Amino acid sequence: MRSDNHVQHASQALADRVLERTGVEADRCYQCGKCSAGCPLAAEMDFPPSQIMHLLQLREFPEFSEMALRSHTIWLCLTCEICYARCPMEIDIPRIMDALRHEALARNKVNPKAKDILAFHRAFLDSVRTTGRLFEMGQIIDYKLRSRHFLQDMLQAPWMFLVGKLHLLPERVRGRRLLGRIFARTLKAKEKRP
Amino acid sequence: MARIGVFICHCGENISATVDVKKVAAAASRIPGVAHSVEYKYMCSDPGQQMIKNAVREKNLTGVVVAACSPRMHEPTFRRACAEAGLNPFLCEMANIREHCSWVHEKSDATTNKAIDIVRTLVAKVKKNKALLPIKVPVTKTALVLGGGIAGIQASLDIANAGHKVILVEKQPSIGGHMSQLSETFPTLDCSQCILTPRMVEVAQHPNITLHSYSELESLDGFIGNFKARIRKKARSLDEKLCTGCGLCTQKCPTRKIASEFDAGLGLRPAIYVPFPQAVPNKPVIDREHCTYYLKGKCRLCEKICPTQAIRFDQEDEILEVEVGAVVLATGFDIKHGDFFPEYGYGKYKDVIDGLQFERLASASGPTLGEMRRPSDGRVPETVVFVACAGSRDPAKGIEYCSKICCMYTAKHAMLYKHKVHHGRPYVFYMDIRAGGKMYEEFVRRAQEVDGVQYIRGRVSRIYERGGKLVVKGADTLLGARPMEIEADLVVLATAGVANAGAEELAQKVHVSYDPYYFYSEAHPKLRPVETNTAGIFLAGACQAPKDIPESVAQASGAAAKVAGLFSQSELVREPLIAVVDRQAPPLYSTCVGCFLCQAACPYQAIEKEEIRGRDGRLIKTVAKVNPGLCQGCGTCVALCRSKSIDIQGFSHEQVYAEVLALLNRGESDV
Amino acid sequence: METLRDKARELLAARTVQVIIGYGQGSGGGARAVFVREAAEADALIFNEACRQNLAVYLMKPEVRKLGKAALVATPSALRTILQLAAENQVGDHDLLALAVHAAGEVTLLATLQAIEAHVTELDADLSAAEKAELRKYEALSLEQRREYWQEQFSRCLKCYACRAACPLCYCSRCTVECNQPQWIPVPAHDLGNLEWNVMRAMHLAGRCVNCGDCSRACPVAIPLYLLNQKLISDVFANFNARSGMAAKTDNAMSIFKPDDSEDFIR
Amino acid sequence: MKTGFYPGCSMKGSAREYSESLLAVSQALGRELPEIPDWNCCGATAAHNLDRDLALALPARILAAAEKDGMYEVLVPCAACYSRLSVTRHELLGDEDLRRKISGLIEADYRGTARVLNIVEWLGGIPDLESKVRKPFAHKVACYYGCLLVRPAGIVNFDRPEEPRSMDLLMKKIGADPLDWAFKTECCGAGFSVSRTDLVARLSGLILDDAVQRGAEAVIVACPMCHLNLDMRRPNIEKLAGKKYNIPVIYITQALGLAMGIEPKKLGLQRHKVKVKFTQGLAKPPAASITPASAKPTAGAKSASGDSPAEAPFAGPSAKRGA
Amino acid sequence: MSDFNPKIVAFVCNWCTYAGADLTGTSRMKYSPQVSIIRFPCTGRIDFMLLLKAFANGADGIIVSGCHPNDCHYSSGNFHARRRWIVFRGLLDFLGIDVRRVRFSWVSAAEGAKWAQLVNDTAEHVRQLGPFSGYHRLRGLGVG
Repeated sequence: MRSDNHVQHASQALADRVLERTGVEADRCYQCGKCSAGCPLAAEMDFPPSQIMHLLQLREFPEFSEMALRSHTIWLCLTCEICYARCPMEIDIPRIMDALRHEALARNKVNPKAKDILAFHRAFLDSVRTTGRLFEMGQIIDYKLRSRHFLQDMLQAPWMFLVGKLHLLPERVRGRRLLGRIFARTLKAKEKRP
Repeated sequence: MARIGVFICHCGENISATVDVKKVAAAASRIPGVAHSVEYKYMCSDPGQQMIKNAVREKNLTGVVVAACSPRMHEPTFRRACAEAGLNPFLCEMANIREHCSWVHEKSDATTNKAIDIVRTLVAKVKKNKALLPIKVPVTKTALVLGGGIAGIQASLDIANAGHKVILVEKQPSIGGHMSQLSETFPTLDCSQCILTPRMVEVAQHPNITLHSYSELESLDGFIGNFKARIRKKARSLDEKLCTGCGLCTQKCPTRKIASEFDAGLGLRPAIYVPFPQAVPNKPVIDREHCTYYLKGKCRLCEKICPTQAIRFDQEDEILEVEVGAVVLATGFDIKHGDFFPEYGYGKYKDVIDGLQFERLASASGPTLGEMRRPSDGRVPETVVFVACAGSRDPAKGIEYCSKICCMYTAKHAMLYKHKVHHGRPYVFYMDIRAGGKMYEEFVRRAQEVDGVQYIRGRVSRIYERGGKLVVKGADTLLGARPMEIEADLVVLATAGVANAGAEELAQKVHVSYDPYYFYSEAHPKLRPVETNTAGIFLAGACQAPKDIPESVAQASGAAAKVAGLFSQSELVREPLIAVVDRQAPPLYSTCVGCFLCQAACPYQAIEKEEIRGRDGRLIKTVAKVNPGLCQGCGTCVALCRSKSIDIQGFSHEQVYAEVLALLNRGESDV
Repeated sequence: METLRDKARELLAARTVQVIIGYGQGSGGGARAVFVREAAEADALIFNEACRQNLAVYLMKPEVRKLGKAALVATPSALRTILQLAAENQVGDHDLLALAVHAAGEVTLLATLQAIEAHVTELDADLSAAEKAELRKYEALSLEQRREYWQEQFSRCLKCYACRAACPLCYCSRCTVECNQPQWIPVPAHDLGNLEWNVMRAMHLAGRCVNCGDCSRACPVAIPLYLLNQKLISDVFANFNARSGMAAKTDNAMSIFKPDDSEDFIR
Repeated sequence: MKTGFYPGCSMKGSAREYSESLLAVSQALGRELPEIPDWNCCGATAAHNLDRDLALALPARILAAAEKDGMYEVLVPCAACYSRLSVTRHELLGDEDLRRKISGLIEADYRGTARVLNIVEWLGGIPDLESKVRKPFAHKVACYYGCLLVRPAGIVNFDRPEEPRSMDLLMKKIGADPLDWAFKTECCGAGFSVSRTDLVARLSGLILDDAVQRGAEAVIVACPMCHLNLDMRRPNIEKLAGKKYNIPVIYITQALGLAMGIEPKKLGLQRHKVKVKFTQGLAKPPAASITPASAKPTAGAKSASGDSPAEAPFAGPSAKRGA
Repeated sequence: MSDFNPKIVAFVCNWCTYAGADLTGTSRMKYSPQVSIIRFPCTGRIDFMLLLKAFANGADGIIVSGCHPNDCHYSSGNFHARRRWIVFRGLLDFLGIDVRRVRFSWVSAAEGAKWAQLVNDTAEHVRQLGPFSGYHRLRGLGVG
């Protein structure tokens, strides 16, 4: 890990890569903490949003950038946009969170606690990739396989089926092959599957 | 033909150690137009000056060049010497062969040659110098002070005590400003009104001060020493001379439920009112927007009961014209109002109040008579949250700058609350504590250590009401930015200090510049903090930037000292190094074509339009004219003028052109 | 053309204006300025592709001003000149109105400076692509090549000041050239004086020139003066985001500043 | 000039009743809502969490298809989809290089001509909605906007990010009494419905609790995700809170449909986890109650407007002082 | 080239750079004697024609220096000057006149050392560029 840090340090600081990709300056943050105060999940986070900003700001300490990248926070972020709406410096924190997630994925540095969340996202996108739309039934089965939470919501599915909310067969989009190509050129091209 | 005298100084050995002064004197004597050239050990000594004086008289010199130290050092000395010998002082120039030559180069021919170059350059310049007379501007020794808060009061009293007349104009019905609304003042916790009201009374009684309350500046023309101001005295609906201030009308007025401005909306007042009991002047005013008579055409109760028949419903605004020599702007500040913080519920929840409202709650003269009770239900608040930086340092919803006074008054508020509600729990959410000032840090420490105010470092995200409590959602960034919630009974926002709503309009009326936040700009951020860029207009107090009381008072006294200095002579004498626009005989009148590109460039609004008219009054042309009272002599207009119709005395086109040529062309004087 | 003549007749007949400054038939198929003062003479007015001169130059001539309020047959450059002159306090609404002419032959009467402003806002005030390309061509030359090029160009200069006479914005009653205390520009036509004159002329038009091109057309020795003007137009816009002749009441780019103007060359 | 309709995946499944009620209402209003041809999933949270290009390409393909079909605006009733489509349009219109790149990915030229509308915007644009009301929806409601309808303000440009009121105004039009409450724009847990049910239970619980405390009879929503979390996750919420909440969660279109007199069944009300009792003619207020608690609305729950000076609290001492 | 002593004229404002150069003197710092100063009230006063005149009369290099932004004694003269130099430099460069021979700087009254450095740097720089004979020749003078 050490050597890896040095590589990162030698190239470009994480904050600068984020800036380049999103145009959002974490450096504007002056640590007022208003984002953390309003974040619905700050209490569950290892580093509430204001601290993520500070980890990025201290670019001369690559180990701090690493902490941001490996944080549980970036995966807990719900993109509810409340931090951005209230930030006195108008920092688009949700966009920074997006960029950090992408970076963590590409560098294989996803926090282990985020595995369920990630499994859900992957199951979701797999469903979209194959059918063009979300096939809820398929996704849930896929998610269960990935997360190994087989018993979760055992009672929910039959009820959904009963009230007509769950279809057993997916709807398929005609432009599926194009969607396949879009996935191939985007997510699949960049992601290193674990 | 020019007869120039050149006087070369050895400056002990400071010059002669590296420059061959004899050679310089010899070279100078060969410069065409030089009638006299000598060197001497100490030119600035009495014998040295005497040499110059003698030579001026004996050799009938038309110009003098003293080759010695920097003109920034001794130019006044030598110009005075010339003047004493009967030569116009502006015909004397200094060639700086010490700081710019002997001290910075080694002893060599090159150094001596450079000294000769410098002398030749200044000789060329002085040949083109013209005799100039100092500019004299008459001064009207009356000051106009705009704004009757503590800064305006202090400035008025200081100027008046220096023996000059003051016209003090206050927009509100009474002087006193924001300070009169405050409860106690930091860091001493003395009662604001106790220290302010004696000053207010002094203003009212001072023989040198004319107070126009409930009045506003209508316009200001003229320049330093010679301003003409028009003041609008708004109709009070009252004959002030007859009114004794008995207060009967204010007691009997049937319209009583108007939010009191003085109590920051927390108390009520009648339609005819005196803003507060200690008001100066203690004469009521009718609020025509709420008075039943003005709204519905009947009532006139006050008129009927007034024992001196002082009520005048048909009174109209009056315009006064006054002549003043100086203006002090002391128009103060305001706090940011309105619902600019929807997430804090300011304006929505009655128990979310601003700092000024808290002052009224804490004030013994306030709507609760000093008892700590919250606005919604009058209960004593058990938990109070103070939010610092509510709008300050907040480019998104408020202002970018730090309002400076909030850290201190928030500590004071928390303290006052704790003193009044001993079992109460005060919390302060803050970002940084800025307590630079005499006894300020100690004061904040006292709030924390002695009074047990809980300081939490973080900004509040949201405030909402739940079951009669205000839920304050914050985080402590010193504890890992963990979110926290406090159920408060009262929330006090330290709302940002901002410029007055009318600040921009007033600045344009009096031609002073202002910053992007509409605070007035000082002439120099460090060295001329009480002057504006318009000569004769000075600044005092929070109209320049948010300030606390001691700072406002200090600046007011500074402004007063500037005014008193200006008024110390009946004429303002200035060096004539100013720009002038060319004037010619008819039919040209001036080479100026009146494009006025110079006007926008002038930092001092010194360029005016002059209409040249024929005998029949017909407009012949409009040309630029430099107001000698305002011009400071920077010469920006000179370099901008295409037709070279503006020139600057002392650095004229001819002078600087001659310098360039002389510096680069070594003539016969060359060695 | 008939529209133009009709408008002119109308304006003169109603005494709205005392003179129409327009184009008339010149020799050899060219156009020349004509001053029509009677409705009956309106047929002398023409408008075709030969009519390129910026007639606004006549607005500043005392003998033309004496004639009274003028209606100016105005090309886009002339319209911008009018606004620039207004911004420099030289003309006002009471002095003139403009007959904006279009290639297709329509004529728009612009009775006030405000109307001219509105009209001009619609025009593309930027240098054309070809003009930009030409500037870039010269900028791409080496310093030495540029020096040689301009030295060669200026060496032809006769100091006849035809460029000055043609320029509607060179209206000073005393040009700096005529100053002799000090003598800013040497009288004889030698290389140094020629350079100094041309630098000064260009600098005095910085932030003012509307790129009508009349200076170059007037030059008897065909010095491409327009290049200097366009260089400054381009620099003034790039650095100060300012264009001349777009508004009747505005501060000149060279009279004002921004605290954050570029200073990468200042150390 | 037609308005297209982007249902999004949930409205075909778990939020079927939202779609049913919307179509029933639009039909009754005489407004056609053609679906965007061969639409695909917008990618939702998953796409923007994992890949930016993908997160832009999926919505871009949808919008490009709408444009191609001649739609000048697109109604996106799901707030989450609305957000993704709005963000995509905003970003691609603001960055020509990006627009070209994404157009390349979707093999179609996305131009950005079609406006993206949310449900409240669309309903707000229907003139004289009041006249369509047959049975005023006379209930105390808590309008729940959630996150993405109003945020980020610079992108959606709709209502205001704090204390929004557009939905409340709509509810007033159909005869409802929208309450002033504190959780209009707090997050329900959004996309964590499945992966972090624990967090959803906590966040959604807070929302329900406040609505109930203030005496709301129903929570009105405009987002399938919010509905899912507040309704279908009710057992999880109640388990965590240790108390029962009977308050139903109703789509804005369902409330409107009821007011317009549309049959409840057509509005899909039977598909809710928490039964909507208004439909059974049980109009005994208050319909919502909590256990254990008194659902008495607190005095301060209503907007404490201080406009009228007559309400100034300290009239007594002030008046005395004047004397 | 090594025995070439360039002639450099410095146009400076009275309040910052002139005073800064005085400080260089009072601090006894040494610099190249090829530079001589002409004093102006403000950089805003400096006419671009004077720069041309300096070159025409044999200057090989020019220094123009005044107060730093926001420190101008007249509050904005230096800002006006800066705008003028932006345009003027562009024009000179376009005409093939080597603008490297004109050094613009801000030197405050406290920057005595900076003044010495500026003079030495400029002198060295101009020395390397050589005599400005191309320009001087225009007048028909053979000045070197």
